[in-house]
Amino acid sequence: MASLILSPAEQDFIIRGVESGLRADGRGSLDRREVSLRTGMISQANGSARCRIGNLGVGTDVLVGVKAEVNTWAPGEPEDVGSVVCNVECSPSAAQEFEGRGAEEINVELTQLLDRIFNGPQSGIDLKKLCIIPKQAYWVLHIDALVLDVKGNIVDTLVWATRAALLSTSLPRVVVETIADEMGNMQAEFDVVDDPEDLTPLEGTERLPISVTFSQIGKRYVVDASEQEEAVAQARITVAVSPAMEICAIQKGGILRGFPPSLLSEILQTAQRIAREELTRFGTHYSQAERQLASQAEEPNTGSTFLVTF
Amino acid sequence: MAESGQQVACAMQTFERLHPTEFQRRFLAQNTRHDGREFMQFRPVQVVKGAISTAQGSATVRVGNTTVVCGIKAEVCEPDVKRPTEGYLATNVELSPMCSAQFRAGAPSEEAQVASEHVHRLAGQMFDLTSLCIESGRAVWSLAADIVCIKHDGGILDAAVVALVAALEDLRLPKAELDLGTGMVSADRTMATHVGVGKRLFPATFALVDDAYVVADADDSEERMATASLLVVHDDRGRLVNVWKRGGGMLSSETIARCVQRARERMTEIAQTL
Amino acid sequence: MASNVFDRRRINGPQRSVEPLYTAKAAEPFANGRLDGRALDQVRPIFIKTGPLDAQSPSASAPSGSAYYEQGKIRVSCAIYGPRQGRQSNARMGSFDCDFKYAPFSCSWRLSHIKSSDEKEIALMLEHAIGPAIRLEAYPKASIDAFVTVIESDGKAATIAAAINCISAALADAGIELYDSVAACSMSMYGTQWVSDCSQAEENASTCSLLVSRMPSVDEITYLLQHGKTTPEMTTQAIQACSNDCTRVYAVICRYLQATLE
Amino acid sequence: MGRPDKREPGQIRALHCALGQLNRADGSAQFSAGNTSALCGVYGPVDVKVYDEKLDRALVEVKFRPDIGVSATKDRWVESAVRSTFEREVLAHLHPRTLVQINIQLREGDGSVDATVINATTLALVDAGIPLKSMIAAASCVVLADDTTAVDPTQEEVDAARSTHTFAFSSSSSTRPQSGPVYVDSRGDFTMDEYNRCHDLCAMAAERVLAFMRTVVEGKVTKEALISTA
Amino acid sequence: MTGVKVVLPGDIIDTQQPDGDEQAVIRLGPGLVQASDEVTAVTAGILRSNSETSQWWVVGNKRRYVAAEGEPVVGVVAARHGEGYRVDIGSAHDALLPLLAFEGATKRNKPNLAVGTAVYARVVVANSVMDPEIECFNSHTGKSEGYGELAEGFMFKCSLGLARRLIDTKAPVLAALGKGLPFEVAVGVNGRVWVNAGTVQSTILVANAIRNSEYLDAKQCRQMVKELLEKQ
Repeated sequence: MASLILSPAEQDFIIRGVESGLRADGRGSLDRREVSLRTGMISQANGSARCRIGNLGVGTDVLVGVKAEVNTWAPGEPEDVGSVVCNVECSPSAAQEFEGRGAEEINVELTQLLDRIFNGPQSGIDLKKLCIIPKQAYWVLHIDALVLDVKGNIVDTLVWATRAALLSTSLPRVVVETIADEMGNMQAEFDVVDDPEDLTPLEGTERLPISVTFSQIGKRYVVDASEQEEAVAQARITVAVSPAMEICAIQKGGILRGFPPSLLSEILQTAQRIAREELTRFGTHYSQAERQLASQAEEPNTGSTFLVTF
Repeated sequence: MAESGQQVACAMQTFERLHPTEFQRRFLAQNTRHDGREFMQFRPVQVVKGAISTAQGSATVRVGNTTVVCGIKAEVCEPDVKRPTEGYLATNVELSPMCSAQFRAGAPSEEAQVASEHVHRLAGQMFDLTSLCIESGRAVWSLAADIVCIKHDGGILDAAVVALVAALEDLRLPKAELDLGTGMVSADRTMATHVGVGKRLFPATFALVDDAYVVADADDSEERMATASLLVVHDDRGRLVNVWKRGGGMLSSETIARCVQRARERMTEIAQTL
Repeated sequence: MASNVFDRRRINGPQRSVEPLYTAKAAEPFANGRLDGRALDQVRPIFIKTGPLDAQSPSASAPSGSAYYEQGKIRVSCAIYGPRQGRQSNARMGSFDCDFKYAPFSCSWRLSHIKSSDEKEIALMLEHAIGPAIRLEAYPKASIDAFVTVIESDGKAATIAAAINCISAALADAGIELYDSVAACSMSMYGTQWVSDCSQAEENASTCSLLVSRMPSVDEITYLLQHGKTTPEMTTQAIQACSNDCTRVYAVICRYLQATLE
Repeated sequence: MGRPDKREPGQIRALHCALGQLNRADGSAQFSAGNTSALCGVYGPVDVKVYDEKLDRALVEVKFRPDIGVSATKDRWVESAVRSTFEREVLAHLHPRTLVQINIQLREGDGSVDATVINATTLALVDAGIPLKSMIAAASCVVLADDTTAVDPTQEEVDAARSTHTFAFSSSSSTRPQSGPVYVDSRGDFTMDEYNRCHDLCAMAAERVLAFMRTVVEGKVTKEALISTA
Repeated sequence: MTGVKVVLPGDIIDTQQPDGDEQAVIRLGPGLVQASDEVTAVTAGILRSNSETSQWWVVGNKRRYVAAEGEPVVGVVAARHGEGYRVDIGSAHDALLPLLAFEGATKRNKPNLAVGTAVYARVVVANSVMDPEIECFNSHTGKSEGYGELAEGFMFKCSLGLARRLIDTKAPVLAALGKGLPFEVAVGVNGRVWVNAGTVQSTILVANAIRNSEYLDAKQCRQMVKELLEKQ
């Protein structure tokens, strides 16, 4: 996804810089750019968030909406679980080459990556809890992400936004009652309580993983590569880590080079360390913001969105 | 000596690359073919049945270098109201860029579509769709027979038809019952039975190369310079099922009759391998 | 395959068709050992053949290299075209593109003819896994295309690994300049135990799968994919074990390639 | 047993043809045999996409639209049949780097569609003044359950038939008897002598079609001639 | 009328003159080709021959123009290039009209034709392998000889057969119209006719008259024109 072309001189400058632990924007090799998160942006969605990673208000920008729908069970489908459906779209506003079918490949890649991290037990979301009545009805979580701007490191931005969106997701309450029909065999029925106040937050969100993406530049690697750095990166590796410090997914990208195993094990450890810090930062900021929101909640039409920056 | 032999071989290859048509003509003028066959000689056929475990029926067929794999997937569906006892058999020929550079990735080329259509028409004449009935008007088997070309070196229709016949003979459908209550079909893999083809088909293709020479079972390089092609299909009773002549090149009625005769002999060759 | 999309370029079956409910239960994997009686770290027997699709006589339509690869039930066929005229005419490096297709009958479920996003992503994976091995700078302005068709699959991760091995054999057959041939292998976790090269049934029962492809003689991991959750220790352990398997697969491929040269 | 429409076994249905009905096309013909009717419009020689430009000859392209339903593989099949029949009949080398496009719309299909389509195409090409080696006329016939044969069958007869046969002949073949049919499609369940019987029947029928074509074209040409030489 | 022989594609032509000698070299015109040792027609039309020059050709009607050298055509400027204009003359490929192929055109003052302008030109290069080339003057005399831009007026299409008949100076319809009202006309054998009769009404009248004359003989033409003029 290296959109911009750099002159050999620029490339050389960046590579040497990284190898001697310096980066063009003054960061250390393991520092992130400024991250800003906003949740509850889409009133129609059950949960939504917008994440921007980048300094001075310019950076990679992703908007994620989570919409829950009730599906009726069809034969052939698993009996007692709900499902998660991911979809990522790169808007042409992000980069010129995304126009027309240009974004197809990267859409597929990101969609599959998101699915790999958030669809299944590794995400911490308990799919069994999304089942309403076995063999009858279940919840489907549609996670739709829109990439609005690309300035390097789409993957982390995407994962962070999705994580926040899921944290802010709450489902309407469902009442299930079983009644016996004339034949005397029990029939389960349900109805969805249509009350914007009466919502239950999604379960298992405290186990949601976070991702750290490394880019190999020269002999070293950096976290949260900028657009220029990605243009010279030989390979990319994304590691998703859960709060319990489990590895939830690893994916390597980049057609140019591979990783020496030594570097790899180092990366895995670094990934955990960074993830631990960031998870705590993420957590604290998020809960603070939530408290603010709660306090604001009394006054009408403050628009339920809030901003976290760190 | 071997050295010079290699040089000759190399020179020949260059000549063939530069003037493929002329290259072929040299052979044909000598009453032989570039692969050493006689004009009316077919390539050997190999059939391997039931190689693929993920398909209910399958067969791999090689005609010379041309290789196709036919796999049949069985699902259940409701029959057409007009034909309550008939199942479905959809035959598709896949010509991917893997088998030859003349095909592009993506939607099927015209050649692939025509091949699919022709095989489908032949299948309709040999296979009895009522043998796919589970419960009249309620449930029937729907067979998807996909013929994937692994290597394309001419005579694709012949290979495809033989592969389809072999795969259908290999096809084993599980014992299926319709639960009238739920309308669901349950099937028991352990009690699978052969459906059997109505009648076997034995195809044979002939080509008029360079408007002058009638050759049997042309390969890719010969098909490229063919001006007419003739497909003759017999059934196992030795009766004709299909005679299909295309291309502007002229084949006299006598020639066609001769080809039909030769096709009958080919029939036994294929029958042995099946 | 609940509803079949009508495709006017193909012969269509009924609008809607479903698999019947199979009453007979599939055997429980790992109930006592592995279904096929393999050792836990044992890779299925491998069969390679290079050049099955190559032309006997020089013709433009034949691929420049090809390979047929079997690993247990898995059968993969691959053709390499190129180096040939690339798309962008002023590229400093050659481009390498993969096209990956499951034959409609190659999986235990029926696949539609239209390419799924799954297949598209696998194509990307293959490019990322093989790309590092090709000396693309040796082929400016050119493009190298690999077309892979899965004739039969048995375990998704294992099939991808097989595809990778098949391509690198085909590349060697095509005489493309490589740093080293890539060998790939997959593992799945069952309980707390890593199991090499899992079949579909085994994969379904597992909670986490890992795919590693590497260039042993350069000692570089060209591709790495973990799907599912484990502890970091388990991951590192698995990567190690998988790398070893890769080396074994690599040995098989190399032995074959050497044999073809003699 | 007689035929539903009281025809003799060797009798073809009433032929009708109108030339140059489409005034946008370079040449067009509507050809009908009984209810079966096809409209064919020809453009050519026109400019061709660089992608499929042939340096030594014109590209012949065929588009077929069925009377009902969306176009599907069966229509591709007809297209390739028509193209393979005319590709070498058109003197394509006279107009290199161009395109001859043949568009066929089936008006109504009531048996022996392929033959009607081929006949319509011949006349449209002649009307467009595309250089042709010769005229091509097609006819089809069926072998019924009781071994009787019927030329130019209706759909009813086709459905009841044990085998159907379609032959196309070139007008020059009358002068060169040794040359056989240009196009053959025989399908069903039949023997070689049944095939030969149908071949001869269709050959005769095609002769009649050819004669009809000649009168049609002569009519058009002389009409113009009379004026120009008045 | 007698002597009119209609030929169809594939018909074999007997080129033997009743009194002609064997050695006479036969020259074949449009619509005829030599296949092996016999001459066959490839297009439908009327077989014509000239026994003195022993030329043979077929006269048929067409809608699509195929450029032939020396023929006058009416074209429409489709695009402008550095070295000349691309002109649509209704044949498979656009014709090239060099900037200097105009009367009195020099490097300095070239004619400036907008896209969409109608021009009357003569085909100078026409063969199957090259795109046709046309010019708006006689390259030998350097005089325009009536060729050039067609300002004002009205252009319409007709069959090639009609166009060829109109070229004939004693074309009945033009003659009849000439008696009735003044107008200028440029006939291209590519089936395009340009007319200008000052006022719009009369221009349209002329155009219609020519269009109607497609299937009318001389007498009918005069009648038709007379009626039109009366109506006006």
